[in-house]
Amino acid sequence: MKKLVALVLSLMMVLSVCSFASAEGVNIDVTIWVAEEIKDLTAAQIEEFNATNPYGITFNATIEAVSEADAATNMITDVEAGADIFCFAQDQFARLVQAGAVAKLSDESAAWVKENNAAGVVAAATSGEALFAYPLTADNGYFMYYDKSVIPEEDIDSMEAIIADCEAAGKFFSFEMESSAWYLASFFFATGCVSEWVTDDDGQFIEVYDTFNSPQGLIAVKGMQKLVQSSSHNSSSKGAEFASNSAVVVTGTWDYVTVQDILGDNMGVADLPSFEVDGVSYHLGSFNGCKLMGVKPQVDSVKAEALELLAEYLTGYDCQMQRFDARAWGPSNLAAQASEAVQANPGLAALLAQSPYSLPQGQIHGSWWDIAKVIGDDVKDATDEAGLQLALDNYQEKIAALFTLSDDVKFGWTIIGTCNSTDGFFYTDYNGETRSNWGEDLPMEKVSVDTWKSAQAWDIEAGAEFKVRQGLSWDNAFPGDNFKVEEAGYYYIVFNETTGEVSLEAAE
Amino acid sequence: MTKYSDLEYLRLSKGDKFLYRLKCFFSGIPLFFKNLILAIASAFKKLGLAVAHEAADLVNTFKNGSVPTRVSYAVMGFGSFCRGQWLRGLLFLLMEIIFIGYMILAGGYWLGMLPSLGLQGPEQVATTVTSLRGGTNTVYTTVYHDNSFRILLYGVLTLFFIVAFIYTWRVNIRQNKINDQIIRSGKKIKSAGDDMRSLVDNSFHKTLLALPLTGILIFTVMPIIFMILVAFTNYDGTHNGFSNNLFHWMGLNNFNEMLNWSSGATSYAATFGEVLVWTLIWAFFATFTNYFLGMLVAMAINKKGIHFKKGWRTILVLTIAIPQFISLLYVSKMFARSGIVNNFLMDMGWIDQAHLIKFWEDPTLARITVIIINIWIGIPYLMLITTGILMNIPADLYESAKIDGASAWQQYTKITLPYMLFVMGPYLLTSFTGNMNNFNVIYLLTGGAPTNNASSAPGTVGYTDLLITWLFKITQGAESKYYLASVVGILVFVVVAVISLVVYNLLPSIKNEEDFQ
Amino acid sequence: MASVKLTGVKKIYDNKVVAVHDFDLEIADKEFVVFVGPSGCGKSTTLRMIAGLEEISEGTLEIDGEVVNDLQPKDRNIAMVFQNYALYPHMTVYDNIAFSLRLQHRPEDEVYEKVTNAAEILGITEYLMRKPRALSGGQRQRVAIGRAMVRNAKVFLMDEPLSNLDAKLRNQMRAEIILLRQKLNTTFIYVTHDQTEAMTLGDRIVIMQDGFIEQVGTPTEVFEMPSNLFVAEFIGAPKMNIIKTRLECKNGAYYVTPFGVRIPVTGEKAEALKEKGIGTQDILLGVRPEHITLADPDCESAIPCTLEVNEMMGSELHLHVYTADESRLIVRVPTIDLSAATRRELVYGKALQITFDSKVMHFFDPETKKNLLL
Amino acid sequence: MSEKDFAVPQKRHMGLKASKIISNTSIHILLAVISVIWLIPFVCILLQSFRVESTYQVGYVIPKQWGFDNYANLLKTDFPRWYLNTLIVALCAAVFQTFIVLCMSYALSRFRFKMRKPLMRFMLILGMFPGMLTMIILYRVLADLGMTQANAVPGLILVYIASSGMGYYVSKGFFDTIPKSLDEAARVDGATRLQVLFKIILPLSKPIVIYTILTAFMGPWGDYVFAQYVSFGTSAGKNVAVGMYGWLTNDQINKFYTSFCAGGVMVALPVTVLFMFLQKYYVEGVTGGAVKG
Repeated sequence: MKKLVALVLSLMMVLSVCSFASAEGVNIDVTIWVAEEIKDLTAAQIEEFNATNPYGITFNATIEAVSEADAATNMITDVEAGADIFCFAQDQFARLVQAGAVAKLSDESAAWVKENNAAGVVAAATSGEALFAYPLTADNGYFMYYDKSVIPEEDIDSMEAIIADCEAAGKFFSFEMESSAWYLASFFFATGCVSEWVTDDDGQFIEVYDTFNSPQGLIAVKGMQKLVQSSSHNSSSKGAEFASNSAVVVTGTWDYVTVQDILGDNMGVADLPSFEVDGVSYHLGSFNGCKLMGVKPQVDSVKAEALELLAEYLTGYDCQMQRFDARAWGPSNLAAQASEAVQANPGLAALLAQSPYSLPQGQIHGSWWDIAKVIGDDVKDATDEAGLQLALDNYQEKIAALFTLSDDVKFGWTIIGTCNSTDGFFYTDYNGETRSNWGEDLPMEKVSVDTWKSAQAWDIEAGAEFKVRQGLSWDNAFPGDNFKVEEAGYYYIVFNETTGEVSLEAAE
Repeated sequence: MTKYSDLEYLRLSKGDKFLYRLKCFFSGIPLFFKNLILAIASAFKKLGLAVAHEAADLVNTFKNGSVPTRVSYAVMGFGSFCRGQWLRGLLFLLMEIIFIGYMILAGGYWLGMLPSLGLQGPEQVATTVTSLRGGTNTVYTTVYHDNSFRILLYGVLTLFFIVAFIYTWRVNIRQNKINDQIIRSGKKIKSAGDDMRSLVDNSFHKTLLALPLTGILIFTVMPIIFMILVAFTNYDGTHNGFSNNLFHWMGLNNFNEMLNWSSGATSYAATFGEVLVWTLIWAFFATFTNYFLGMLVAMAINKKGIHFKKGWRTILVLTIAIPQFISLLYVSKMFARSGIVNNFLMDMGWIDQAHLIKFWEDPTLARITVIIINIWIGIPYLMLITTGILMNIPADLYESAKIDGASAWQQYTKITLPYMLFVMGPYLLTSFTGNMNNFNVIYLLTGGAPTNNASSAPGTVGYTDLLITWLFKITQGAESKYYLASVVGILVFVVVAVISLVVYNLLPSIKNEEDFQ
Repeated sequence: MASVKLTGVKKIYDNKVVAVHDFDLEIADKEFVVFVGPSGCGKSTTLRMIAGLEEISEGTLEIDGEVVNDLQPKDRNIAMVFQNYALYPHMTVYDNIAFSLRLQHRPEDEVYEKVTNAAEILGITEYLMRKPRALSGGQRQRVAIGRAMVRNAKVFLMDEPLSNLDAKLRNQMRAEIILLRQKLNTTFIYVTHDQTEAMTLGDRIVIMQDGFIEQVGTPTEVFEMPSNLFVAEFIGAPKMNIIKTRLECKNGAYYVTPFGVRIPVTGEKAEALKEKGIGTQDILLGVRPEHITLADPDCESAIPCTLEVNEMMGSELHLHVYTADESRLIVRVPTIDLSAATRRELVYGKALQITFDSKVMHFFDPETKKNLLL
Repeated sequence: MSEKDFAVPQKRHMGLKASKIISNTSIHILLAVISVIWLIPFVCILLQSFRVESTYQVGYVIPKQWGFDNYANLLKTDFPRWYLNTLIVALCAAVFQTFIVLCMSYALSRFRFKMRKPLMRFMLILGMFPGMLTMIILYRVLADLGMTQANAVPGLILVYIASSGMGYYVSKGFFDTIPKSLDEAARVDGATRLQVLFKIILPLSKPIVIYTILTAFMGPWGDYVFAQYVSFGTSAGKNVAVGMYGWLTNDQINKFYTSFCAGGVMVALPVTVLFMFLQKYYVEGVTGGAVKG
């Protein structure tokens, strides 16, 4: 009851504001979460916006320092308490969309984003068909910092050479292999493996194309093994490692200042080296990620649009350049990327050098990071090729599990089987694709408390055999020995959960 | 098994005695559970009887009650007013008014929604507006409807309130009954003043307990009930009940998901088993290493002829003063791969950078390290507590032992230890269960690391993860499966409860109070 | 100054244990009543019920005719001295004594008056500024009493006040309590397990066992006419000798036959028996040790026995003897009655003759254990 | 047999003095070692908090350049605000929690009412539930009361004190050691239960009161998990633990590691001082109540 009242009120408010919003200027309270280091800058930028914007909008902004890492988690914990505008690393994107914590961009905004940003980063802000965020940076990738006094110029292209140098000098080669899928993927990308995920408009992951467990993948882990089993390997990605006995650290632009501070003139920056397996050399790949800015879903369309305008401004050319000047954040804005200043920055230059070998991060299932990161450990412990293969198998098994875990699948019933019809298959599936014998399961729908019915009817030939099973596993499968179809016909398949009885229902 | 009389028992050899005791213990267990079940049964029986009795009493009170009493069934506090107990009357009436008001305004809604946990989730509306940029623009806004989380929360609260109301109603009836009796017996009825006075005197405990208990009820009992309920829903990151999908009742599915063995080693049950085992091992070592070493230190400090006792004690006690989040976080950094400890060892030349000690990377080593660091944390407390008790051991016990020719070690094993174990039995039990749920140490030290790659359970279980840290990580993980966390929580409770129950009934200090007194 | 009346007072604990059965007693104003009995007989419980520290399960308690069952201790206007003194460790003696007065918000100088004057009476003036822990047992006891005195309460309750003191102090304090009682002259209820205290202090003694009142009476009454075996044995030390024997009644003449020796019952005892119309029957014959005398062998009512132990108590000897049938008796002989020579002979194994005459006899029914003459 | 009986005391007698000296010295050494081990981390923190040359984690302990820069830096951050928050929360918690705990334990130690035993058993059982999960719901309650994020401070206070009644064991154990006859004497002397509590029991319970205050103060002072749960998304509502924990995350640690040490010192200081002075009572409290509870 209380709720309904509230609902009505909010709707009325929406309408009212719509009506005379455009008439004269709008005042809008807004909370914004940005990283500590750009807090003040952002404040200034908003002042700027208030002063200059042509729409007569004035924002009373409360700006809080919230690291990109926390922002997403916080938004998800409590959307109501969350900020109207917030920044986050792209790996959080899907979670946010799922949680309904980021607003879908209006058509105008979507167009603007597509127009001003590179395809890779746009993809990062896209789920299904729709855009949900504004690219903020495009420098979320890694490259190699090294100590010139330890690693000679000529060695920096070969991982093996670098490892040798480190071992000789009793120094570390810091490359986070044991606790980070983000870094560890580098080896797989080197050999052309990919893990591409597809999300729908709700941010739900619907399928994955993953080739880590493949001959190429095996090569990748062989290369990885060279590194992780070396005494000089140190699984870390902290620039500060140079202070504690590292000669090489693979990390990103954010550590530039720290490293420079420690190494001074000895600092060297370069794209990642290549490793060699069976005489073939593979250049280490990398993720090419970005940070995004999101807008919280709004109840009031005017505020919604106003916030979009602000977000566009904050991720526009000027603001991105300001951030670059102040904090050396690599811009995602095409025009900004083109400017000499950006081109000249050594960190970004290295990133640029690495870019041919890097893949846009796109959408990746939240659990993937946890699943993939363990490969490093497994590879380290592996003594032979079988061990390496096992690591990859485990990996694939868990990836597969991700999709069977959802409750509807786990507790839902499906049909699986075949028959001796002419073409060997008794149906063409909903995508019109043909399925192999006892291959793919066919969906059923719950029609009553305990009764399930096949999603469609099929022409089933006499002698067709099938089972109805639960959770895509054979633990619960009926009937005990396959169901045999006596006479051909156009049937629905009906199953009773409680009795476990399977029957055919003629359809016309 | 054959029961021995005391005298027969005494004739047994050491080994037989032990065996006999063991037998007694195990043969005792089924009996214990039998009694437990019986106790529960009788408790239910009692409950039933009580309810019946209450009901009967209500009827009788109405039958032979005076007019005000009868009215009070409908209008609470009426009777009290009639008898000039305006204070009680007012309170009763107020309660009734508030209750009815609340139920009409809000309570009804929450209660009604409880079975479904909400009917309509949020929906995205595309509105084409005259854009601020000029022209038109399709803007997407969200309209929020029900909120499963709030429904569950306020639903439970409403239930609480109803119970509270029924109770007050009952009290109000009983009051009237008593008053009727008093009037019949021609005594004078307590006035508001008397009530007030008694609240600081003979029923002072009510005053004392009122505040704390309300707090506990709302901030401990209610959340726990909520937590238990969540275990029967599908509340998780993708069903957060408000901004994306509502969540709904799932019956026992979650327990099935957690406990079924269908997928063997990769099933959650397997993970749960592993974590449970480690939790128990941890709790055991954490408790007893601290206990014995703490006692040792205490004895060392208190030994005759040891100088600046106070100094030693102060140093140790001070470590209690430093907040754990500082000391633990720092210590965990000290033991890191490139941390101070390893560096020190390298400078000493005891290890080279090829063989750094992987305190946090190697499962077994990590587990040992946390236990050792926990000793470092725990000893000061135990030192304090045991000091106190050691002082209480009557000196003449030792003197007589000395005269009987007991060595220092014998004195320790034959007098000190039994005494300590006896007195501190309950304490040990509580600290054992406490350690099972020792979140801080693990979370701040390792955060559960190193990761257990074999497990496919949510929350990336680590080798040093306790059940408690694991369930926390489940809520924080990518899918944040709150419902699974609650299931784990409930299981933790069951484990702790069973352990305490069994141990508690075996503790000598509970069984035979008099020894050593 | 008040009377106390208990009618059908009962104490039943939650675990259904009955500590005190229907307790009826009327205590007159200014009377000094002693509850005495073995530990666990319910005497303290009764006292605590009067004080209001224990709830009264059943029955009514009246002080000055007013029912006080539901009154808090503080509203009953009583004073109490506890067995372990219960002095407030954090207060000086002065504050301890002044505590109750200050709770009544009396003016400070009045408080001063009363406290100093009480201290005067108890002779603890020089300790007023000390903390309890700095006092000896006796001094603490005095403070405890002082604390009770200043309240000039209607009833003055004492719960085994002397039991924590050593024998010497105890006697001294006992005397002081008697004096105190004269000074205060108010109603006293005094609980003890020591029958000597009971006899010396009480106007009346209430002897209790297992929550029942066994006998109520003046010291003399209970001593001379114990209503039953329990009282008889409880009062008097060393305790009364009980001899299982038979009362014979031959044509109007009574006699008893302890250990086959024939002792005639004459005088008032015989009268009393006659009145009660008691004939020949088995009885328990009670004789107090001090009433047994050593007899010459030729005396016909002499009971032969052998000396086992000879306790020299100074003014008297306690002779533990056993008769032919192995039953043991205690004989109390004033030292002066015996010549040094005889005393020297009184060693283990010495054969003796003892006797007693009828006026010191107590007759109890073997079944009911009741005194036959009541 | 009989030989042995003699032999034992004989041997003892011989080396008594020598063995005593040896054992004592060895114990002294042992204690010295222990104290060193116990102090090392804190010494390290202290030293590093004075390191000037760099702000990130390094492999050595003794600074190359000494200075108070890190402490100065604290003032540039929100640290003072967090510190204030923590102080307020801890103080309030200390006051109210002590009050509640004392009420609870006094009632349970001195009154024998019908529900006493069931109540205690019930709370024992409650204690067996892992509190972790209840955070989620407590957060929601506070959020609806508007006591999260920027206003986390009152919220935290509320939560800390609300359930503090559960921790009555120690102080009850202590109260139980105060003879009941004192209460009774006082009540006969005309004191109400209230007066008994304030005039008799509390004055006698100094150690436990101080113990309770200390523990009640330290709980919130070092609390991380719940604090971070209610104060996210704002710097104004954080307490030191949450704020400083943020400094150890990968993107911050390089800039703030030494500040963390400095902050750590600042946080540890007041409690340490308190302990210096109140140690005696704390010990009495622990030993007095802890075990009997």
